[in-house]
Amino acid sequence: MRRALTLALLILASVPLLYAVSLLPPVGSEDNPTYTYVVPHYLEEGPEETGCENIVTAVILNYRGFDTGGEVTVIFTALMAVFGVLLIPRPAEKVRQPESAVPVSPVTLFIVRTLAPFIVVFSVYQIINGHSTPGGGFQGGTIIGALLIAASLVMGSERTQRLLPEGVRRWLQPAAVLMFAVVGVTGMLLFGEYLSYPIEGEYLFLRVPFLTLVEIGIGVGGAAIVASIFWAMEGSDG
Amino acid sequence: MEVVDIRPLLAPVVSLMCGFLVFFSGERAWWRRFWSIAAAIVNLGVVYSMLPGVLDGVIYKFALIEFTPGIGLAFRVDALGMFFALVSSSLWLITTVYAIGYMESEHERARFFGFFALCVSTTIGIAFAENLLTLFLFYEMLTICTYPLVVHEETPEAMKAGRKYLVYTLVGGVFVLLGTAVTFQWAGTLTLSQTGILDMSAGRQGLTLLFVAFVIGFGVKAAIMPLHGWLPSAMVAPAPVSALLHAVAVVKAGAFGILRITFCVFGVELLQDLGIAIWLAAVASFTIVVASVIALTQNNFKRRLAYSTISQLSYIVLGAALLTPLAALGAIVHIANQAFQKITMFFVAGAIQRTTGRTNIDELAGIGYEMPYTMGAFTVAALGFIGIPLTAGFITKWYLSLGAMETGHWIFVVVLITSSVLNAAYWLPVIYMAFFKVSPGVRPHVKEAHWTLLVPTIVCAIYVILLGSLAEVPGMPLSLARTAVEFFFGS
Amino acid sequence: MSRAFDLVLYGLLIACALAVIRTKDLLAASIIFSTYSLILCLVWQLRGSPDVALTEAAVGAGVTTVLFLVAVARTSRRER
Amino acid sequence: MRALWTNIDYVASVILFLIGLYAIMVKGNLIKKLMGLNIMETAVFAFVMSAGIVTDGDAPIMGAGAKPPFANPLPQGLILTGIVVALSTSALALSLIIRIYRQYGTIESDDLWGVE
Amino acid sequence: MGGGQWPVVLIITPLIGAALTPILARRRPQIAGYWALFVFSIVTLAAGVLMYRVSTQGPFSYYMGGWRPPLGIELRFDEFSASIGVICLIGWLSLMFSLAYAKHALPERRIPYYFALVLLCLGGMNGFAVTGDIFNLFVFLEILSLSGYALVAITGERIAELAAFKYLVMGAISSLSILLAVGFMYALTGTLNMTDLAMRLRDVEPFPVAVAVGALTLGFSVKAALLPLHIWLPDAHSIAPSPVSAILSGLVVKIGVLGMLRMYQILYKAQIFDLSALNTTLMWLGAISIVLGALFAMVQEDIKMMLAYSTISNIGYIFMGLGLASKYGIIGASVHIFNHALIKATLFLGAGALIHQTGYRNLEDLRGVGKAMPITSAAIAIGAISIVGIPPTAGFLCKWYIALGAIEAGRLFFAVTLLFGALFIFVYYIRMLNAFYFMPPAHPEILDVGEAPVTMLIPIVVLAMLCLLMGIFGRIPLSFIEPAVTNMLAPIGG
Repeated sequence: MRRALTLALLILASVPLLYAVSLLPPVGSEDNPTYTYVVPHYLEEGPEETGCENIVTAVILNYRGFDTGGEVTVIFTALMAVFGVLLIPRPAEKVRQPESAVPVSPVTLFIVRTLAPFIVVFSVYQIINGHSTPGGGFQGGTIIGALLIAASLVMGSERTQRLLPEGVRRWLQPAAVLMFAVVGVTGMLLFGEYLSYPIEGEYLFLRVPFLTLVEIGIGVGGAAIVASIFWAMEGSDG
Repeated sequence: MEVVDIRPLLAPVVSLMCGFLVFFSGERAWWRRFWSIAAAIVNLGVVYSMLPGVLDGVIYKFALIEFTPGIGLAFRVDALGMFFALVSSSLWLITTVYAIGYMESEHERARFFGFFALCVSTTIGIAFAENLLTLFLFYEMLTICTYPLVVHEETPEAMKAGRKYLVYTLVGGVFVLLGTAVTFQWAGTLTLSQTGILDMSAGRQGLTLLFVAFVIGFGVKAAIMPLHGWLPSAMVAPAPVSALLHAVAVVKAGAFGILRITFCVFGVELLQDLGIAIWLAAVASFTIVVASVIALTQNNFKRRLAYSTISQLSYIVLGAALLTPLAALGAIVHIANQAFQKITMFFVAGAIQRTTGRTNIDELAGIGYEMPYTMGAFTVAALGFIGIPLTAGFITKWYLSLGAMETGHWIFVVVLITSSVLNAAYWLPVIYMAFFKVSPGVRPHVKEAHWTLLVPTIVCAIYVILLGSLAEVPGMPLSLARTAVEFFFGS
Repeated sequence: MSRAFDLVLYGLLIACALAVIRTKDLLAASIIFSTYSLILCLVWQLRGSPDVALTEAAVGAGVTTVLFLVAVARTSRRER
Repeated sequence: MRALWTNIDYVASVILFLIGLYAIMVKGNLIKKLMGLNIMETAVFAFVMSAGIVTDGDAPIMGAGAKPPFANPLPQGLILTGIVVALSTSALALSLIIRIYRQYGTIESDDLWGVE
Repeated sequence: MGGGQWPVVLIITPLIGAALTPILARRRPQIAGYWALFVFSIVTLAAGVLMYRVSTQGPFSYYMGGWRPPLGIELRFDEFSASIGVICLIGWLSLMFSLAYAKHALPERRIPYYFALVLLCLGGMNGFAVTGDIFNLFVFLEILSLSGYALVAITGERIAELAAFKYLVMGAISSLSILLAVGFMYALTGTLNMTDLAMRLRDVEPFPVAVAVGALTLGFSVKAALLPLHIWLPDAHSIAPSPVSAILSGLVVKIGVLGMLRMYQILYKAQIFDLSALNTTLMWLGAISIVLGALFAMVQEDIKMMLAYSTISNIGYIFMGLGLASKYGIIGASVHIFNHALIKATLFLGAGALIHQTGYRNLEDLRGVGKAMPITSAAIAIGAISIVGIPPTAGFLCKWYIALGAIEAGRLFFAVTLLFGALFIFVYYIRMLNAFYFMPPAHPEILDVGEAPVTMLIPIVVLAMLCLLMGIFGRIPLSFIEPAVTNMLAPIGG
């Protein structure tokens, strides 16, 4: 009954949606307003104005850097939320997990151990080179975070957390938000507005380092947050 | 002549402040009494200080704040407002003295006296309101401030009465607000300083509906039948509350509202064109007669008083609805006359209850010997209600009858006479019972009420006679009422 | 990229989505969801969006799936 | 109809959107609801991305040898943010689910309404 | 543009403050509260400066990163952005209230996260209120929603998590439908800036825009808990910690309304199609919300549950005002956004103090508390009178304007519904006041509980005062709102 009703409702809703969709500008055409209005400026002036060859990075870090600042705040909020919801008073029943939740085969262990350095190098490359190649801070950070998660699965969370003691983690978690603030405020003091980067003039050399700093912040923060969320949910941190 | 003066604002605000001070005095009896009396005296002083000016035709006004252009909190003292304020604040002082004696052994006295002061302040606000919004504002505040007084006993019966009271009066408030909003939309102003702000351009039907909405809104407090249901139940309140609020402040606020609507918002001419006032007059007549008949059947002293109040209030409404100068004069002057008469009676009822514990009329046999002064005052008030010359009630009846004759509708004169007869029918037995019927074998001995209860009662009774015998002396309420009527009828 | 291939991918996506809904075993559903993300990742890559594709792979197929798995492990595996 | 065909990318995302919504509304298992939510999210992302599709567009990276047409970078930037938002929502929701399970021992909404 | 950097202070400070909270409070969680209060004081100062600027110099913009729209993100400070004032005010007072509350009601380990989340939520709202970019709007919406979901669950009491999950699912659907609408608008125009959007929406297909408007309305009315979409609200708002309830009920639901106002701003300017169908729908939903919300509230025993349903009722007022689409209607709705926030915060904080001191939540159990906690109870009484719209309190003006708007639009029926709806509301508030003041206590020991701690009392008293003052000095918010509404309606000759 409920299914049928829902289905009917959704089909009813689909009619205007599909009709509306059919009236949108045709997908893929280069004459679409999406492609003719703001984007040409990004594509033509982007590398010049922002120092990023990767225009996506130019958009997310420079033109619409504020959005990305919001984005890292969102994930930081998620971390706070997860902590707030999950963490229970310390002395209470602390469920001591076995060293690793699942018995792990030596093969997996070997693979993770061997691949880890390569993965780290790859992520760091992504983070640092985000302005000119695909990928960037968040992607790299997430991959490192995923690596930490994998390590926790293989070696157990306790041992992995020793790589990143709680005192350090606390500083790394808000790294992205803080780095944005630092770079943003520096930009504000030097070049006028929050999150502005030099377009010309004597400080031009600062532009790429600044972008890289932000990328590093996002990467570090992202990795720490992703891993911390995992640990909190897994129950080893609480 | 209009003068900007702070006093119209001062009158309600100062007493309001004193009201709050009463709250803070808590159980410290001396301070509580001091602030209660001080509030009443200050209020009376401020109001009286404007009387000479108003009699000379001066109009005091004060605009406090504006919400949007044309709508704001503003005060204005004209003759009608002055009249109402004068009655309320004089009686407030008297009632406060009475209440101090009456409430001696009650609980929550700070709350009682605090809200008592707030109620009268808001009543003064109603009297001095410059526009409909200000009027509505104080009208609603009055509703809220009265509620704690009605439920003062905190018994289930009191709570029920309180609920009934709120439902009736708040629904009435909604109608007033609705009417106010519509009036603003049509007239573009809400001022009460003219003789009619609406005109025919809004359409006959719409205006009729608007008038009905206002009459319902104010009629609830004025206890026009069938909107009177709350008043008898509200009699569970302590006697001073019933006296001041349900004989003077609250119910008169409703009647005052109807006067304002009739004369200041619609105006005599418009209402004559519309021809709806006559229906209001009909309803009022119905109320006068039927409420009196019901009063006959009531055995509880205060409930009989309540139905008598309902009946008497409709005199005012009737006077307004007849739309002639003399009837209007009767209506306005009845605000004072009915107030003094009815408050005397309530004081008596309260004094008897406090002193002897009796609340029903059939228990009153021989009470005239036990409490001769009290019952003497009662007799004066009762004669006033019947309309015997030289009492205040006569003045009212006289002008109302003249006004009714002016309209040519003799039926209203008949109503007034019927009412007098009915009044006699339900008050005279009480007097008979008190003075001429002594329970066999019991030798009553004099046991008068405490002086704080007795003095206010007698003062009021004396006033009833003064109002009736010296009505034409300048400075008495009648002259003020004349000024008001002259303004409304433009002569 | 050809239109036909597009259609195939969309078909796969919808199929995966339906499979996620219909599978009663939550562990399996999580894995199918991961597949769904990977297909999506392919779609982004084909549209010249390597950045989004990378993110989708790392976040959608990677982290989100792991979190789902943790949650399934901490609660119950079967849906009623 | 023809327009629908041209805009088949939008159509696909609308269908995915509705599938996700269906899962949220019908499924009783909280994790399933969340999966439905995730499908909805990706559907909206696909929708926004479709607005930026350029036929045969290359990645908008202006290295040596890059030649137009380039793909539209703006929706990509938006969706990057969107994906992170989706991850955050999922993380919080899963934490809540874990807590709910710890307290009531079930994550079937039919059983949970009785708990309230 | 030489405008100083206050906008940055406004938006960034709470986020940085939140980021630092867990670090600073690592050793001593109680510090978190004072830190958050300090941080938010700075934000409030910034909001004050910005509002002053708006009122003296008129609307202005701040361009993030120096990129002019449509390239970059614009922060737009106009009259509707003045809602940052009320956000900061209530946020600050709620934070202050939280100091004592959190110590008592929360597990100690969660306290830093609690304050971080409150800061994030408030910061998100500030961002939402001032941003001029529809995608940025979505981002801030997510910040504030996520922290809101978590704050509902943070006590871990009874059904807190369930309520939070329900809230999360509904909230996420609404966010997605808003994002979908953003997608539609972007596909049609290629811009994300609101001002720009209004220009460019003029000559596009109207039907997709209509669908987008539908999706936006749906999304925002879920956030605002308009009636058929309200199911998440009562549980969430009653189970949350009281200061959070104040924020959620006073501010977060208003974010939905603010979103609607922004949408209307764009639509009136774009004049793309006739809005009367939408308006009529909103009007009716508003009317139904008022009446049903009040009826539901009447049968509640839990004081916070009652307040939660009353929020639904009051949201009905606002939507009705919006739907009337007459000048006074919209003014009334906008003023009610402000005033209801004040009133509901008073009530929720007051209720929180009562619960904190007595440990009871039900009206029956709270009898006689008026004598034990006179100040708190008096504040609640003022709030109650105010929300019913008895003059001269803040609630009256809104009622008056919306009623006037209804009559202006020639819809007397709605004026009647509105005013009688207020009566319904009064019926349940009078139950509350009766219990507090006029009934013998059910638990005699309640007479011995003392007044709430001073950090709780100050916010309550300040808010109660404001409820009164805003009624008497109703001109102040109006001076902001009236020009804005006049501007907004100018294109349709309102």
